[in-house]
Amino acid sequence: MKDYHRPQLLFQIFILPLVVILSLTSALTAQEQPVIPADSIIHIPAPTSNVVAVDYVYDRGETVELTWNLSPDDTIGGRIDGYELTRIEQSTGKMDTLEVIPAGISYYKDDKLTHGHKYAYLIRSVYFGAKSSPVSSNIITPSIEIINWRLANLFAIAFILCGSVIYFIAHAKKGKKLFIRKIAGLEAIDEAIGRATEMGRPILFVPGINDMDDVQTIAGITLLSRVAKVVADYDIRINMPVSRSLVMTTARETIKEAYIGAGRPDAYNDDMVRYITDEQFGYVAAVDGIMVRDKPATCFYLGAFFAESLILAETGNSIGAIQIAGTAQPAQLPFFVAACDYTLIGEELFAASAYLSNEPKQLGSLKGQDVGKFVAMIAIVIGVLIATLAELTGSSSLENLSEFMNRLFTIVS
Amino acid sequence: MSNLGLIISLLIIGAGLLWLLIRSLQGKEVERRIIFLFIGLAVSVPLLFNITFSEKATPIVKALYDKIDNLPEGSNILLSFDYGPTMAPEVQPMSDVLIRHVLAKNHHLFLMGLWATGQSLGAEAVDRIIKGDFPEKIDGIDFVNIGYKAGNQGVLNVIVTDFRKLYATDVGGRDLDSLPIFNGIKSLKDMDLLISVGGGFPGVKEWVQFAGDPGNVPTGGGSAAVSAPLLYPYYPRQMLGLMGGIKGAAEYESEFKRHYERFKDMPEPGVKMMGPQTLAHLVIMAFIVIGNLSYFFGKKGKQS
Amino acid sequence: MKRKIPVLITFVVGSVLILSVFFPPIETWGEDFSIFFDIIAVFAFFLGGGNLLRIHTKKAIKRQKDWGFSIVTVLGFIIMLIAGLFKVWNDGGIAGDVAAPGSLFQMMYNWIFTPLGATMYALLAFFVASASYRAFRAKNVGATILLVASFIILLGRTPLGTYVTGWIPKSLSIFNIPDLAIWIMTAPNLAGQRAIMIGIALGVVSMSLRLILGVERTYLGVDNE
Amino acid sequence: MSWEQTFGIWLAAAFTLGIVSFLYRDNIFYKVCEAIFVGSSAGYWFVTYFWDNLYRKFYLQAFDPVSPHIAPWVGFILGVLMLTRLFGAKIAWLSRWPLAFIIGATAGVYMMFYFVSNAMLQIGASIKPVFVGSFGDIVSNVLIAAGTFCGLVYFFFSKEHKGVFGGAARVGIWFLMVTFGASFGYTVMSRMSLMLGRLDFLFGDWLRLIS
Repeated sequence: MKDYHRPQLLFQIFILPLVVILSLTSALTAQEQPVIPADSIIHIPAPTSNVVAVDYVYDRGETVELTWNLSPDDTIGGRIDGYELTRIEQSTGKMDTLEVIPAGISYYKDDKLTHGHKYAYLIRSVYFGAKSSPVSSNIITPSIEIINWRLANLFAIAFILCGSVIYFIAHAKKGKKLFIRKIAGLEAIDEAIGRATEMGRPILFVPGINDMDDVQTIAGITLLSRVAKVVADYDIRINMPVSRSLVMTTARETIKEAYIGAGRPDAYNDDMVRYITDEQFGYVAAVDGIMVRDKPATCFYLGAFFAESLILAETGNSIGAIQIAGTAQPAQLPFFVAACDYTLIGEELFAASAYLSNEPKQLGSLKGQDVGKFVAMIAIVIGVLIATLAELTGSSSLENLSEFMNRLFTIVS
Repeated sequence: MSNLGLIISLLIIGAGLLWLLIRSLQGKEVERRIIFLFIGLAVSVPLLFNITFSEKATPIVKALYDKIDNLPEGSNILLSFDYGPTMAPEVQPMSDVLIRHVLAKNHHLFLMGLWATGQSLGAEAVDRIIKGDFPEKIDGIDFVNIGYKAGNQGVLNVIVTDFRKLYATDVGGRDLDSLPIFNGIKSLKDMDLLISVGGGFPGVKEWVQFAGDPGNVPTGGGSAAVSAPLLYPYYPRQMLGLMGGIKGAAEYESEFKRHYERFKDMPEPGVKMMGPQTLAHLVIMAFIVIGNLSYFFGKKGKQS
Repeated sequence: MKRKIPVLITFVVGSVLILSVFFPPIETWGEDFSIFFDIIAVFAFFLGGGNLLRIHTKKAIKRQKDWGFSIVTVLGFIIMLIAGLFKVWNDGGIAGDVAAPGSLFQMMYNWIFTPLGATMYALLAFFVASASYRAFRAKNVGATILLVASFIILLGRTPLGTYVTGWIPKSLSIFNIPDLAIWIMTAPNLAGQRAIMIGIALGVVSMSLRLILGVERTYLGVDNE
Repeated sequence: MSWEQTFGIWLAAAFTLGIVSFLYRDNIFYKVCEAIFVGSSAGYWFVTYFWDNLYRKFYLQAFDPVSPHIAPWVGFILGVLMLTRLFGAKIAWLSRWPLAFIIGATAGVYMMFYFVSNAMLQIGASIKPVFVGSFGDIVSNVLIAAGTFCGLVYFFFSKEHKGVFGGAARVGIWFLMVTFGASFGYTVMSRMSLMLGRLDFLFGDWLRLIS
């Protein structure tokens, strides 16, 4: 261990002389640098060499990669701070100093370029303000590539998955009925609506607090259309407070259509859906108020939920409502599972509307996503097996295979 | 006076829970408002009467504590401030107690930051803790603050082989070579322990991956509760110990106070903030137990 | 015609954006969409805000139940609009930052919004308690597992956990509650999270394809074509 | 303390108590707080949308004196189409176009986003050797791999949960339950901190009972 048991002695033999040297040098140089090592006054770091600029491929022609050899001074404890990069736009001669790259690093990615223009780079080694003579790179023109081959693995896997979904949708057209297992929360929808009819109380539908640019909200709206159909048939009051104007518009369209479908367009009323506020907790405060005042018999929470999930579910429980929830926010699922009667967990939320529609095409898409799941499971099993065997046997071919599996699921951006 | 209030409140809570249990077993409906009242009391009573609970360090915290305690005096320990003011209430107690512990053990303390905000938080800690509790410690000999350098984990990549490539001076502008504490210190590899306190990027994870692992230096940390689960997988092989959230800080404070008589009056923000938390957790666990007892033994059919 | 065009728009826009990921010249179109969306959302707000005003003024005029509160709501809305759109008490005038310190808009934010929002959020603590009292019952295997897992984690977050199992020797430290809690978070919890996340991804893919291909078009109200 | 600060603290305290009173039951104080919150926050968001989206993202871009952009006009036109529903059924159907645009774009963007961040990365993270490290590590690794597998079995829709398959699905749901239980227990502390924050305000800033 490096110990200083005698700081005083140390001070005398080490610091004092140093302080003297330092004060002398600073008096001599009087630069703005507060402290300059004694030997640096005249030291100009050695320049770099072999500066190479290469176009970064598969991009929009905005990026160039720059590499260089470290300066001979760039050793451990060496007298160099870093490398100052300057970019020169060839047509205008405009020079931009980029930044000083710390010593020890010999790579830079410049992603603020315009494609088709010509650029060159200058690199100077820097040490306490002293700069070496610049070393120039080759002239480079970043180009646009049409296809990003780096994502070929993503394309292949997405192609298999989408292909299977599309295949089963198309396949279903021929009228073949597919088996789909029962989903408890969905079986309960009719029962829950029936209860509202018996009790003569309204239904509350909450489509989450995100806007239409969240696919969970869209899933909630597609489920609304199934719920609204039953509601229209039984002539129950539906109350739908929303926190986004676009959701309001879409939900109105959806419910109206359900009433038209049920042959009672006159029973529809725009006030079934009303906008509250975009503010998360303001919306929650209002929905809580609606719950205790209206006492709905059934509450649906289908969409994107955040911290409000438990506030809503517990208030709903206190008024004795049947509650059916569904979200793909993993962090909120525990609260819904604990506090609601039925919860559609993640994937079930997206599958729900297809399941309820009972159309062969929609059910086909569920079959297709099962194939995707199967592929994922097989990939995990095989991948784990190969990786484990490679680890145990040390076989290089297995290791290569394992490496390949890993690369297959890695996205390089 | 405050003790009386405390005893009365605890009695009320205890008796109330008992009443709740009996009532539940009889199968009677227990109103939500009573539950609300309990949890409200459980949080406000410790806050009003300043109730604290003596924490016992869990193994993951104890590991970090023991490491610092068992290193020979004069070991080199680096503490990185990887957080900003918003996260400070949760993680500042950790860096505070760590500084006290390291200096009380007469280790050498190196302060730095991978977050720009870390530099001033470090300087503030020096003023508040070291100048206050350890007036005898000398800047540059017993401790040093080398501050922040931009580059996130890139900084670690460099200083794991050589400090001086990035750091020429400490925050006071003094050349590292002029500081006795840096005598014989070339890189992070010369440290005996690396500790990162933070809760975002870069943070403990980056220290483990880019400094601890490649430099083969024991690494520990403190992190906000939300990011702690992401760090647990590194324990204990790559990360020797971790303080997770305010609870981790409280455990460390308790452990430290138990062994260091001199600091028995030091402020312990972690322990203080844990008082209401602990009581609330106990009450919630009591609810779960009561709920289940009434479910199994209570008169059936009343609740579901 | 009225119904085919929207389906066609969905199809074209959706497929182009999926493919844009693979083609660098158009790879930022997804980001452009979010700007379009933001602009559309403002126009939609005319409908939403209009709805808010209409419902509450109607309530006030007809003296329906709770009409007084409707007046408060409308007043709050209008005052906030005036404060923000005309930048009342804003040192920078109409060109200043809308949230400049000292402006009426910012003051209303600090005085009204922050306490109301924070308190509403804080109600969660109470609801966590009531949920754990009534919902965590060992009704079946699944519910029991949920209950036990959360109980161990809760126990691990109080000193009690350490006191109860602190005596367990180091070789069996996995049965030490705090360590057990960490293990639950890192092993079985991770497995469950992964399954949920992969499932969600597949669900979104399938749902998106149904929308893009026009198999699912209930949102357009085309069920009875 | 200035009168503004005092006023602000008293106002904030009144709002805090008003909201909390809802726990007892719905009452006039809560209703007042709710009305103020709803009205002013709706106004707040419109103001924010107006300046951020309409002014900054549209007006400043589209009417940039140097290089006016054309792209924001797409959003503008779609937005105007959105308003056609105000002008009668004759042209209201045009408002479906922006909706169709939004749904298509959301589906497209989200599909790839979720696929990359949820599916690819999680599958990739699962692929690693299980028989490494201590006995405890091996058990954990096997459990993680098996748990992920069984969890996915639970989500199968097109096969009945019977026999071995049903058994795996059951194990899968158990793993999900551990996940839910653990997340619940782990979040309790942060929820309590929120209440602590409000109580701290009431007892400290307002009543000055604690320092």
